[in-house]
Amino acid sequence: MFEGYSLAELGSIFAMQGFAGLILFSVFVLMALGLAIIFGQMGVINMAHGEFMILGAYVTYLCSNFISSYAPALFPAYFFIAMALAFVASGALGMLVEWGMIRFLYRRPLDTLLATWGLSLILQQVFRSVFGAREVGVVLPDWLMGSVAVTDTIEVPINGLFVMGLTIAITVVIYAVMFRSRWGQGVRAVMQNRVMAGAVGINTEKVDRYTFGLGCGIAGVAGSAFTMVGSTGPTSGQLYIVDTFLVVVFGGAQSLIGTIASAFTISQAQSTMEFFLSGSTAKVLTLLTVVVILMLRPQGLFVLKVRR
Amino acid sequence: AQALPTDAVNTTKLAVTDGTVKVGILHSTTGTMAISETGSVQAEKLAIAQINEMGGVLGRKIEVIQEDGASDWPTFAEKARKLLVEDKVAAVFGCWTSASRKAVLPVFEQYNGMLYYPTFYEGLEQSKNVIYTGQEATQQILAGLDWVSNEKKAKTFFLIGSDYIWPRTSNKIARKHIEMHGQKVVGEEYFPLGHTQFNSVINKIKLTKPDVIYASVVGGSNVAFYKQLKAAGIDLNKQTLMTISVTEDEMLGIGGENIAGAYACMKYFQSLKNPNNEKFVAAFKKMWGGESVIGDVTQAAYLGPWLWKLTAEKAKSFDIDKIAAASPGIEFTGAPEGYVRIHENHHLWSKTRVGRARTDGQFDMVYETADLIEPNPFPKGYQ
Amino acid sequence: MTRTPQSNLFGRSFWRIDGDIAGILLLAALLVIVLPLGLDIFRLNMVGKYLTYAFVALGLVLCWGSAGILSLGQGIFFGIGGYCMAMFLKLEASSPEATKIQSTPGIPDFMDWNQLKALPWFWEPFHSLSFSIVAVVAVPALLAFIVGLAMFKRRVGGVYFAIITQAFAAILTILIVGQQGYTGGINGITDLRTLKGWDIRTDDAKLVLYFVNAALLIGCLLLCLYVRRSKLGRILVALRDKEDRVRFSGYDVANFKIFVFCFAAALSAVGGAMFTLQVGFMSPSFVGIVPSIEMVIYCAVGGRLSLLGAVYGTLLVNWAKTMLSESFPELWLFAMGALFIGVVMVFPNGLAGLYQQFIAPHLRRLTARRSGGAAAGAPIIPPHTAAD
Amino acid sequence: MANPTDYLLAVEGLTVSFDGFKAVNDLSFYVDSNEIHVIIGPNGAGKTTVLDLICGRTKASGGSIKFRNRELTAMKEHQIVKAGVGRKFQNPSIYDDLTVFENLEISYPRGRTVFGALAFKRDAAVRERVAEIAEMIFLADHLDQRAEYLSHGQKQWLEIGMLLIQDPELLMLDEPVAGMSVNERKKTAELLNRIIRNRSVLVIEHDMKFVEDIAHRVTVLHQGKILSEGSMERVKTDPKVVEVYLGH
Amino acid sequence: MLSVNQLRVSYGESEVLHGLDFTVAPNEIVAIMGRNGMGKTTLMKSLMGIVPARSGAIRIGDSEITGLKSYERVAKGVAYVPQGRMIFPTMTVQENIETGLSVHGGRSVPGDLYELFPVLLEMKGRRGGNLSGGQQQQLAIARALATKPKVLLLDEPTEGIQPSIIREMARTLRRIRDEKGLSIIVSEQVLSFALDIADRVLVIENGEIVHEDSRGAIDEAKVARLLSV
Ligand SMILES: Nc1ncnc2c1ncn2[C@@H]1O[C@H](COP(=O)(O)OP(=O)(O)OP(=O)(O)O)[C@@H](O)[C@H]1O
Ligand SMILES: Nc1ncnc2c1ncn2[C@@H]1O[C@H](COP(=O)(O)OP(=O)(O)OP(=O)(O)O)[C@@H](O)[C@H]1O
Ligand SMILES: [Mg+2]
Ligand SMILES: [Mg+2]
Repeated sequence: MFEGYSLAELGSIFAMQGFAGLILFSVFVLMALGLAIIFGQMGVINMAHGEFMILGAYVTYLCSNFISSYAPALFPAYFFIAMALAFVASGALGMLVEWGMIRFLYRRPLDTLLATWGLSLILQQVFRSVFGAREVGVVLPDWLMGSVAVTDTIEVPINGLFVMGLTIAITVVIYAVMFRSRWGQGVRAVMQNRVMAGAVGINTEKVDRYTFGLGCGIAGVAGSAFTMVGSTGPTSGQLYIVDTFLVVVFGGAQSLIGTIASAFTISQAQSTMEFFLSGSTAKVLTLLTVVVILMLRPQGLFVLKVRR
Repeated sequence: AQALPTDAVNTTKLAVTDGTVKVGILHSTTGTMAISETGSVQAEKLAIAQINEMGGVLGRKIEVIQEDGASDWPTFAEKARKLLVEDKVAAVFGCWTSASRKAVLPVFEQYNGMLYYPTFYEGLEQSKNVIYTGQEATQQILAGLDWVSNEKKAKTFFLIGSDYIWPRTSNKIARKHIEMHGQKVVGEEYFPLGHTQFNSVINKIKLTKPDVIYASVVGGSNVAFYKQLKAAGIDLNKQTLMTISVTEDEMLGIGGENIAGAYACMKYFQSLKNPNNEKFVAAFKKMWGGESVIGDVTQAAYLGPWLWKLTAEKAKSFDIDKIAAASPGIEFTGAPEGYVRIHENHHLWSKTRVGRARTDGQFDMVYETADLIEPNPFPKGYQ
Repeated sequence: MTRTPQSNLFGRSFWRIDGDIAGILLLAALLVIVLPLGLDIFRLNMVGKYLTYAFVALGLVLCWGSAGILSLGQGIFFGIGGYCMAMFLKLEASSPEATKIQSTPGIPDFMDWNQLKALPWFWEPFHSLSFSIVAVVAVPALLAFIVGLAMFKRRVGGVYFAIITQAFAAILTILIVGQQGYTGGINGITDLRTLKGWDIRTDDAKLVLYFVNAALLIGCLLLCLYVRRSKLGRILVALRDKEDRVRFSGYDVANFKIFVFCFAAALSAVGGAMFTLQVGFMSPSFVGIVPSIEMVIYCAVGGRLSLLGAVYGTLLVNWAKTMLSESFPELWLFAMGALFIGVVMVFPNGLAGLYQQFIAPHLRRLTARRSGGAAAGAPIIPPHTAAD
Repeated sequence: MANPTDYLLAVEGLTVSFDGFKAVNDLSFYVDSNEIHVIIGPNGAGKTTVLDLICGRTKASGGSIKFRNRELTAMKEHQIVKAGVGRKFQNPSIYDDLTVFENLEISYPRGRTVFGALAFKRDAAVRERVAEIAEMIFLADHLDQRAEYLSHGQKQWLEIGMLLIQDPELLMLDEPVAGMSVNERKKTAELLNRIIRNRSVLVIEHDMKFVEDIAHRVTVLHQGKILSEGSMERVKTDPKVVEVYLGH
Repeated sequence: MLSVNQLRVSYGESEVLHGLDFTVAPNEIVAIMGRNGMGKTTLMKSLMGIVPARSGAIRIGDSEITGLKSYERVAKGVAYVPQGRMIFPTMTVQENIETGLSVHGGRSVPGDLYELFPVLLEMKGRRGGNLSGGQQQQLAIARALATKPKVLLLDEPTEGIQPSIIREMARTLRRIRDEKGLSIIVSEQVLSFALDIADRVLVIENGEIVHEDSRGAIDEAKVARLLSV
């Protein structure tokens, strides 16, 4: 398929292709981070994760409409406001859900799967009733559209860059919170032995609630960011769920580095294969590879072995 | 016209009384397909309301029984059976995806019902019990392709679609037609439904530099596809893109600014300038609100009840067999898209049009075929 | 969760008419007498369709309830079973005469549209009914065996297993949809007409199929009951709670898991085949993630530990789904969601749990008065804690 | 090194290291038939690890474990059990949901394959054996009780019973009397002394009183190596042992 | 320091503690003795707020803690070393101890803890779950002390610990008590240890206190009898 192209052209194409891989990577990481906390750290199988993202997306949509009609001056900057609001909205809903539902299920992880699945159905219907069945378009400030020309042949989409930046930022934050702070220690303690965690003076309810909230909030931000690349409809959330879980599981649920590594592997595999094979085939092959590797390394890429 | 006696117009125990006749509407109001099917439901209800205002069909008011297919094919089959067996409806207006149609088709043939199916589709089908008010693939595709080749002097095409039967079949026809005219297909790509990452294929497009991107991507993927095209710096005002899957409905989600400049090829656009259409659009907005938009399928759905009315009145009966027999040749002059006629193969003769997407979510019609195009569901040489 | 110390499931000869058997007889009566008398053929056919899902739910009771292996990919096996049957019927429906308008007569229409010039090799054997019937059970079981072997020998369990099976469901769907030349794509394999010349679309045929289906279900139910009451059943429970202990009692734990997984797969496949026969087509929309999870829900609603519960649960959920979507389309998603949450949070043992709590005690008192306190009446297995 | 021995269990040059740390270090010791062999040693000496290695739970990084001259290091857990080695865990591991009877029955060494288990019938032989064992472990009149409701000590005994019913030639117990009351300890001691007819027992324990009651031979482990070996009397007075383990 | 009156605890229907009454003076070490299943652990758990009290009152100094959640009790100065360790397996030894600091927001592990249990310093970076039984027991005690308790609850702390350390422990616990001035409740089955450590011995039998002796005048024979019937 490359006949009749100058090396330069090919070079630039592959540069852009590599970049496409990086964007996909950021998207995966962004999707997975929230779940890495909720599933990886708390052990809750949150099937409604996609819906929390879409909530964020809808918030962004509302925000864009509101600002473009009432405060057009702010429009260029609205995306940041939107993301903040998305975080708050999804986070708040998350805490509510934790309080009303999840906290009764910590001892039964598999049941959280069913319950949250139910939740996702309800949320979908809510979205449909509130925002209508049709997908909504989110208008982006111009500075986010288009692309910067690195060389005259290599062009890099700006929103891609934006997603990447965002991903890095959030990853750093999470790393700090979950792995470099007492808080994160508390979370792990609670997850490993709730009763005992209480007995060493950790406020387990608080830890649970805020951690779950944080996870959902991040999902919201992710959703908000995805309005730049993806669609926003009542059922869009379901598209993400399998990929997201695979990324987290593949990485080895407990480890953040694992999640990032797996996101990287999967995204690179997929974007490369997509380039040489057709889209569907690429998807199937990627999934298969992941599954096969998971069979060879049941606990994922990064495991902490503890004597049974 | 004073109403004919019931036993004359209904010899097959359909749900017809002296004053009323029952029909079914069978679409998804829940599930993933609800997004697309709501428009059709609205159009069909509008048509029925208007018909009732004019005194109904054969002097009988139409009563609607609506069922939800819930985007689930067996549910469609189940509900179709319910409508025919339990409710004994005289006609059903419904289905959207090919899958749902395929699922109900045996039911309609078994219980001898009448389905008016609004969506443009891949063809390769023809049934006594179905009237296809949308275009079959060749009708929609060929004229459009000819137009780009003449207008844009296009030599190379990149075909990209969602991975299921309609895009694949359509592209197959397109490819044949393109190659017949000595032009070249430089790429053909399919993505799973709901796929949202198109950067790789966009790079391929950049690499192959096609004169035309020929797109049949559907649903949520659409939004992602056009947004990423734009973000990748492909300006649709410079790069010709022709889509057969984006109607005004999809435009809502994609956002006009992301797709402005692209060409869409189908038989109807909301912006059509003709008295029928202006009346229709006005009525539709009056009934369903000013924001609502009308896409190709929505218009086709609107035709269903009217065609059925005209057929019944020609046949002077609601009996399915009579309707089926009387359908060919039925003309509807009041169609928003303009004059249409039912072909022996139960598809519609219709014009094909090319429109150019505007930022406000509407299309400017840039081309329409001189005369009606014959529906040809089993196109020889294209299979 | 109530832990009931008395366990009426173990330690008694299989055929004695006890609670479980009585319950099964009751169900049998309901399915083959009450419903056929009470419902018109249209509704009955719908019930028939629901019952095909009950096969899956049964499998899940053993796999998930007993052994604690949650599979989110049962749709795969349901689908494969269905497709095997559909392939046979499709071939019969596309005889050269019936398909003479095609450019290649004698092959299924969708293949013709996809420019296939000959029947793919793996379709050939499906000309034979007996092969197809064997395939219905064998193919899914084999697949399950391979997957199980790979996963359980390497001690993949719990959540990981669930997620991986889910991924498989996703993969298979994409494959089927993508390879439409061989599979009929998203439309599935439709327009199935006759079975060995016998028109399966007529009302009488549907009636017959309904009874066949019911009979099969009862059969499978008894089979499952036997498995549960065998030592194997006990071992499954044991390894759910203390896998290591079982291993150190000299069992190769993986084999037991593989067995129950395959068994569940085979059951689901039978359901799938019956589905194809009764509904008249098969499509990828039964293979995917969503249907697979819904099937888990049927089982959960019935009570993940109760075989009979699974059947009733399946009936209840599907019936509710139909009714709601007929009367208030907007509401049924809410209702479904609420149902899932409710079941998990309020009655983790589902219908069976409710029965145990509220009805069984009275029954026991009644029967006690008559038959000197033989603990009868409880057509369900005592709930172990759902905490695992 | 790997020459056939007449020992029941011959551990030679056994080594395992966890990321650099040698928990068991070139360890060799032997267990005779019909003896109660006790391993003692400071916390972290490697006792539990040794049992883990013998029963295949942890893989050795070096050395050999011969049971009746069969190499165990290469076998899977369940194979080792079938070979005749039974292992009891540090805190009681039984099936809470099942009754005492069923707990014992599951451990009954018949129908251990999938289809064997399907075909398994609860015949007289099984009943007798279960009854016999239950008698031995002081649970004869708790047969229909759910294991969950047994007291800590009874749970420990039940687990021992679940091993006995498999009639292993080597029985390994890790701190069997931990958390038992004084007279439960006495009874356990009896129990062990009773069961060693035609089998050997390998015990880890920190309760010196108990060890004196049962031990035929004592091995003292320290930092994965043997510190001292012999009769309880000898070991007890060994200054090294007093130093690192018993204390003054 | 700690006072318990009319404490009743039950699991579902079956009542396990039938109205216990006792007090622990500041700087006092009380040993609760009793055979298996007599309710020692249950008592500890209910003092810690892990199992709810059906009725009765528990006080620390003069503040009522009966209704409080576990972590609130810890803040009030109760610390717990459970039967069977319950350390956090995948966290390192150090992290395990640090979890105890969160109540009073201490930054780093006080060195004297490592002095008490040198082995823990050695194994600072090792995962708790990988420790040996006895090491875990020591870790659990260290973790409890890290919360700077006023009252320390030890449930059979000698389980699985080597004799020398047991002796050691008796001494160190008394030392800690003297330095930090805390009260200790320790449940035991082994008389010798109890005698080494306790100022007072309570014998609990079927959820009631059946015998009490203060250090001076412990009737060993009687206690021994009570412990082995
Ligand atoms: N998986 C592992 N990773 C790292 N270190 C380990 C692992 N398993 C055991 N150890 C270390 O090996 C040493 C021996 O542990 P082991 O449990 O055998 O001691 P033990 O003799 O049983 O002590 P105790 O009498 O307290 O039970 C301990 O220092 C422990 O920390
Ligand atoms: N979770 C529970 N549910 C029901 N009963 C329980 C539970 N835990 C303990 N019991 C019962 O409560 C009584 C007291 O138990 P507890 O553990 O307090 O005794 P103990 O004195 O700690 O015994 P040990 O010395 O073995 O630790 C026992 O009869 C036990 O069976
Ligand atoms: Mg040990
Ligand atoms: Mg205790």
